[in-house]
Amino acid sequence: MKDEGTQVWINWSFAVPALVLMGLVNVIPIGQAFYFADGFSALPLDTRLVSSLKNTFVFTLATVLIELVLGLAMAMVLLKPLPGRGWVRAAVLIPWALPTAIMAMAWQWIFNAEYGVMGDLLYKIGLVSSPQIAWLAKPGLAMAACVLADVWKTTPFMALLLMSGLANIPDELYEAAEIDGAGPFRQFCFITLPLLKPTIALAVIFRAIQSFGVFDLVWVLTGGGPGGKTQMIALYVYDTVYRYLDIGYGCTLTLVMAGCLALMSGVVLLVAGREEA
Amino acid sequence: MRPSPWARLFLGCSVAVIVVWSLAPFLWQVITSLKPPAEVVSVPPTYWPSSPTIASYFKIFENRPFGTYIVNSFIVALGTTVMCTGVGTLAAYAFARLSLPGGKWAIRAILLVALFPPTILIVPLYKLIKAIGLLNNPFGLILPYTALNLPFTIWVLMTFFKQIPKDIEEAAAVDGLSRWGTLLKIILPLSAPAVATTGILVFIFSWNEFLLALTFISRDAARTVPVGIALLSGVTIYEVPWDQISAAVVLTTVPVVLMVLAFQRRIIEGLTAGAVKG
Amino acid sequence: MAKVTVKDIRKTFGETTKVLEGISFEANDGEFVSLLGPSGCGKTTLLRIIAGLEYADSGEIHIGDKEVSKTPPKDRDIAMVFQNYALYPHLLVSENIGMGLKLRKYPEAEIKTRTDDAARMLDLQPLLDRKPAALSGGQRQRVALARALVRRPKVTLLDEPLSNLDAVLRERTRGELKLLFRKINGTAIYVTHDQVEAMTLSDKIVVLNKGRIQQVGTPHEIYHEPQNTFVAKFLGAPPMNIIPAPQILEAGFSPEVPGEAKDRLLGVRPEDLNISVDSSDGAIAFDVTLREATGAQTVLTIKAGALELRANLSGDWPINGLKAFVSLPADKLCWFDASTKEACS
Amino acid sequence: MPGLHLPRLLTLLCALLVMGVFGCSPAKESADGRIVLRYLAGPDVGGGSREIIRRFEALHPGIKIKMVEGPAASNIRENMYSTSLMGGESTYDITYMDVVWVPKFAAQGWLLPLDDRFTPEMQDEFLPGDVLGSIYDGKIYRLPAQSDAGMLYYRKDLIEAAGFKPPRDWEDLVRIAKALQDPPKIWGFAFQGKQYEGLVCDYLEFLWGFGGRVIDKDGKIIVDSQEGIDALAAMVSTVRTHHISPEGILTFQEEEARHLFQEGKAVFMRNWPYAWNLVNSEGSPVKGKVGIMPMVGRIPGSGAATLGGWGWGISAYSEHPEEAWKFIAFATSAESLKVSYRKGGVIPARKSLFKDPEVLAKSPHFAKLYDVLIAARPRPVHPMYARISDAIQLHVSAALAGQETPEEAMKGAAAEMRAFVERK
Repeated sequence: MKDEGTQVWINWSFAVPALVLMGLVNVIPIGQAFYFADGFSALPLDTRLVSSLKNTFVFTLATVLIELVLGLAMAMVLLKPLPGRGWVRAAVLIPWALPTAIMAMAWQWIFNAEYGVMGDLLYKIGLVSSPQIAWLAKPGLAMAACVLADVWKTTPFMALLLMSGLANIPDELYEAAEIDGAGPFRQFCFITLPLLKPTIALAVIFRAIQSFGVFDLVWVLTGGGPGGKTQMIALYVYDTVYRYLDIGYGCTLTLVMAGCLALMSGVVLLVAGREEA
Repeated sequence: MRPSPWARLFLGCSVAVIVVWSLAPFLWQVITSLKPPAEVVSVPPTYWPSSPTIASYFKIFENRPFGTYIVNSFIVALGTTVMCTGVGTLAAYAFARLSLPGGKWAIRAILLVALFPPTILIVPLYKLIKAIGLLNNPFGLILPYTALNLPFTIWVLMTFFKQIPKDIEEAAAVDGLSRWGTLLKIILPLSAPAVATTGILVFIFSWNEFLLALTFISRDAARTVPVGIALLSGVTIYEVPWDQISAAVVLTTVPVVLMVLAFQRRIIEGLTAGAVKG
Repeated sequence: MAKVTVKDIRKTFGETTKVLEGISFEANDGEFVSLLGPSGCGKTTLLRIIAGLEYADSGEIHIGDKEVSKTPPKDRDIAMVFQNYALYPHLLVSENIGMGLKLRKYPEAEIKTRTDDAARMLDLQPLLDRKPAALSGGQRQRVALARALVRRPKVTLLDEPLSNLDAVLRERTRGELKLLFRKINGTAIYVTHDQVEAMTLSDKIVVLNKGRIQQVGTPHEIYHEPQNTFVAKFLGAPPMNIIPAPQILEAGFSPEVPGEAKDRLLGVRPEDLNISVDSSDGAIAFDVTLREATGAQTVLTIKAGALELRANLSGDWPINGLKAFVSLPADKLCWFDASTKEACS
Repeated sequence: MPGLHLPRLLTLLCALLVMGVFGCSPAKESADGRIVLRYLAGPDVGGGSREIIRRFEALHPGIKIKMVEGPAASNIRENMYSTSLMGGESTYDITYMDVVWVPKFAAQGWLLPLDDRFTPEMQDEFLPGDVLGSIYDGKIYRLPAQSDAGMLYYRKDLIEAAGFKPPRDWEDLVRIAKALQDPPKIWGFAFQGKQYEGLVCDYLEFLWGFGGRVIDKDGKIIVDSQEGIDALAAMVSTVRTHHISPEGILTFQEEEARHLFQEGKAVFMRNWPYAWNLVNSEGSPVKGKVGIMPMVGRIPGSGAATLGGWGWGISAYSEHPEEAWKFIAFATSAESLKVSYRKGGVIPARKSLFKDPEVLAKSPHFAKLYDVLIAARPRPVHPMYARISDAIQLHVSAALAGQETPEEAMKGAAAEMRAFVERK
């Protein structure tokens, strides 16, 4: 046995490759963000910041909530023994497997006012009176289209995470509940949800982080339009840094963004009622 | 619990809905890829190509070295997956099981790092990758992809490792396994579902990443699929060649589906083996 | 097989929680030694220190002629059976059993023979190709045992291996365990809080309480010559009667008290009391306040003035026997110091 | 994970890493000792650029030109250049730039001034707008290669059949469009209404046509003048009051407009010259039925065109500016521009080619196109142009969507510009 100090070093050495990598790739740039941040006085006057934050919050809230519900349903269905379950699971993962930047183009085509299949389908079903629906031209619809495309893409991510959580809930608990006379709904409320809480918290935090930083999808699908109604904070940061070449203010915006995320994660952890660390 | 016929019907319908929901936009790509270019923009859209053709699949290979792109994407995605799960497993194990003074703070720092959007990282990363001479090199992508996926990987694996009973590890120590051996022969196989799950997610992330791949790779021979698809061109620079893009999307999704199918057995096995109880 | 020597082991958790305060004992070659004590007495920690899963703050462990205090578990040539068995869920039963051998690079063929031997010894042959999840509790326990024995280690360490079994299975397995260890004649250290297991299985018992050794001895010595009141009370059901000597004298008994009566406690096992329905010479009359018959035995709670005793006699006690006449067995009395609670010989 | 040996795998990865580091470092000189110059451009449709490079390399055996083909979307290429130049490194010796990048890149000091090489006499040989757009703060940074300007496409056949003449001003256009349209079968007017750079080009044509400007001579923001508001009101009226444009116009880029027009579903279209060859291609329903003219304004003759177009610059970080100059001078020679024109239909930035008999024989419309190009105006030349553009995009789009009145929109855009543009 090595003495305790050495042992601690050896233990830390397991984490070293990961820490070094993240240090190089994440921490240095983040440090630079703090160092270069500038133009704080412009923040309160920045109407575009306010509106993009608002849009991003709406987008994040909508996508994460819908994905959570759909993902949970999906996960529960996919855990049931089914013939051809492997294929079903692979099929479900396909949306996640398609490149966002490319799929966003496809969505643009699907939502196209003239040639789009979405309008045509709804028209054929009889839900709308004209196949020409300018999805991406109307603020509400454009946001809905972004949400739909994102939900479609990332629900499998959610489902996969929740599936591993669900699989860890012992069957005996359900059996016990059944003996106690709890129906499926009560079983869900009193066993599934509470026991899944840590997994849900984890999934929601990571999804919220991704969703809050949404970039490619909206960039390609709407470019932030119409009238800036789908302008997201990450697009704004990107524009500030790469188009306006205003790195200082871009860093400031990033810090604002990270602050919002920290706040959101805090809320999720608080709601989930326990910290995983 | 024997499901009633109604329950079975409900389950069947749910599965059908889920599969249709997941596949429909993709199938639309398949159909589009089989249409001749002119039909792609027809109004109203046709739901089946009037004269199906696979010309677009040949066109993408004429237009661009797609075979090379696919190989590159594979190298990058596989490299990232191996590196990320490898490095992530080590770290997660250390944080979950070894005595690390200050480990709790490190974990919080890792989560904090995940809060910063990758968009902002591009310029400093570009400088870094340039400085170590990895532009146009698959490792120029593997390194940042790995780092970007590490917080998530570590978090998931750590949660899973914590659930494995400690005395199994002790039994391994008595049996003669070192820390390494325990990690490789006991912890990893037991965590196969978690490792496979994160592996799939990381693989797909790396397969799809666009911005970094676009910025760090300028040599055509080193490019990856999503950038390659964005480079497909029509007759003019304004024209978007939908038929080819659809064909490329379909074509490049196939390897991912195969990958998922391969991994997916592990997930089922792992999840249904009664896992780590008793 | 080898002798295990434990020398002055001390262990503190955190800043102040003293778990072990200077433990020393020996397990001779081929001996079956139990570490017995109530929960929290430090017995499991002691076992883990012997195994090398934890390290003592000070003190030495010798296995055979080797000082192993700083050796990792794998190099101590020990085997261990865990309370929850700790089988590898992802491996087959045969692989579970053979793991230790494989890691020590035994040839395939030998691993096979030894695994089969161990499996035969424990009736596991039909289960070799299953995974632990497909086994019952008793079967898992036997796999854990086989995994330990197959290595023919210098020492086998067992951490309450029977505690997760039901009563019937526990008793049967206890018997099997005894036969098994007698057959292989291996050194074993066995942690338990169950006195019956300790008594029946062991060649030697180490009684622990609050991190200190209370007594080391054969089951017979532990039972009949307890060195202090803790050991006296911890073993035996119902436990030994321990009464201050003055109270005994007051009740009319007249044993030969070594030393001052006020400094002494008298210990007498319930089954050693001479008790009868009929009065006889020198016997003191007691009121029977409670009679608990289990068929083979009857436990009586009897009272004379302030003095209350429990007596255990084989066979029956008449229902209408409201008086009991008791005399003390002069050769089976234990005396303890009233202040130190230690035995005085 | 049986069979998978992690330490061995990690060793392998490390080995690969080391190999990668030493194997793939981008060399400034190719193996045969030639100087390598790189530039980034869109997909080389038609292969014109490759042809020019081949010719150049044959002439200069000591220089190798590497064209990095980037995505067709020019904003992505702009960011790729920015990323590299921000890093202060010389991946790209030569920059192939949109006219609007010039002030931004030049203000950052990323470009080499070309005044001593690109003399005023030489400048005279190019279209004036393209030259003007290449100048920032009195210095010239770009050698124009490709010219581009917005113009009005119209359905000659429909207009003539109904007894109209091509529109003389904006009101005229609205009147004809309303008379001829029959939505959703055929719409009056198609343009670019998505929130992106193209929207600014379209708006500027309205703005100039209505006598307005974004920035006055002293650098003050005047986009919220009455002219600016009227121009936007006219633009908005197409969707909101006159309904001569479909609601989906808010998602239209060049190709959406072109498809609509080409399928015979629009009477007028504002677009770039590239659409000409396509709408007149084999199988196009409107082949031979299309006319072009400069965009109309508030009064006859006030129409303006937004200048697009591409040209060459030299990176300030290049180690071989002399060789770079040789190449860009070669690439903008009349001969080379003709190659681009022949292979990819690229509109040349040199005046002489519009009088070239071979060109005119193949593209008779170049005569009319020349009038458009010669009058085309560059977008505001300002280092913060991207901010200005985004403010216009956002508020014009909001006005088109009916979320803001034209006045609110222009006031909002101006306020945003003042907050950030004048801050710098």
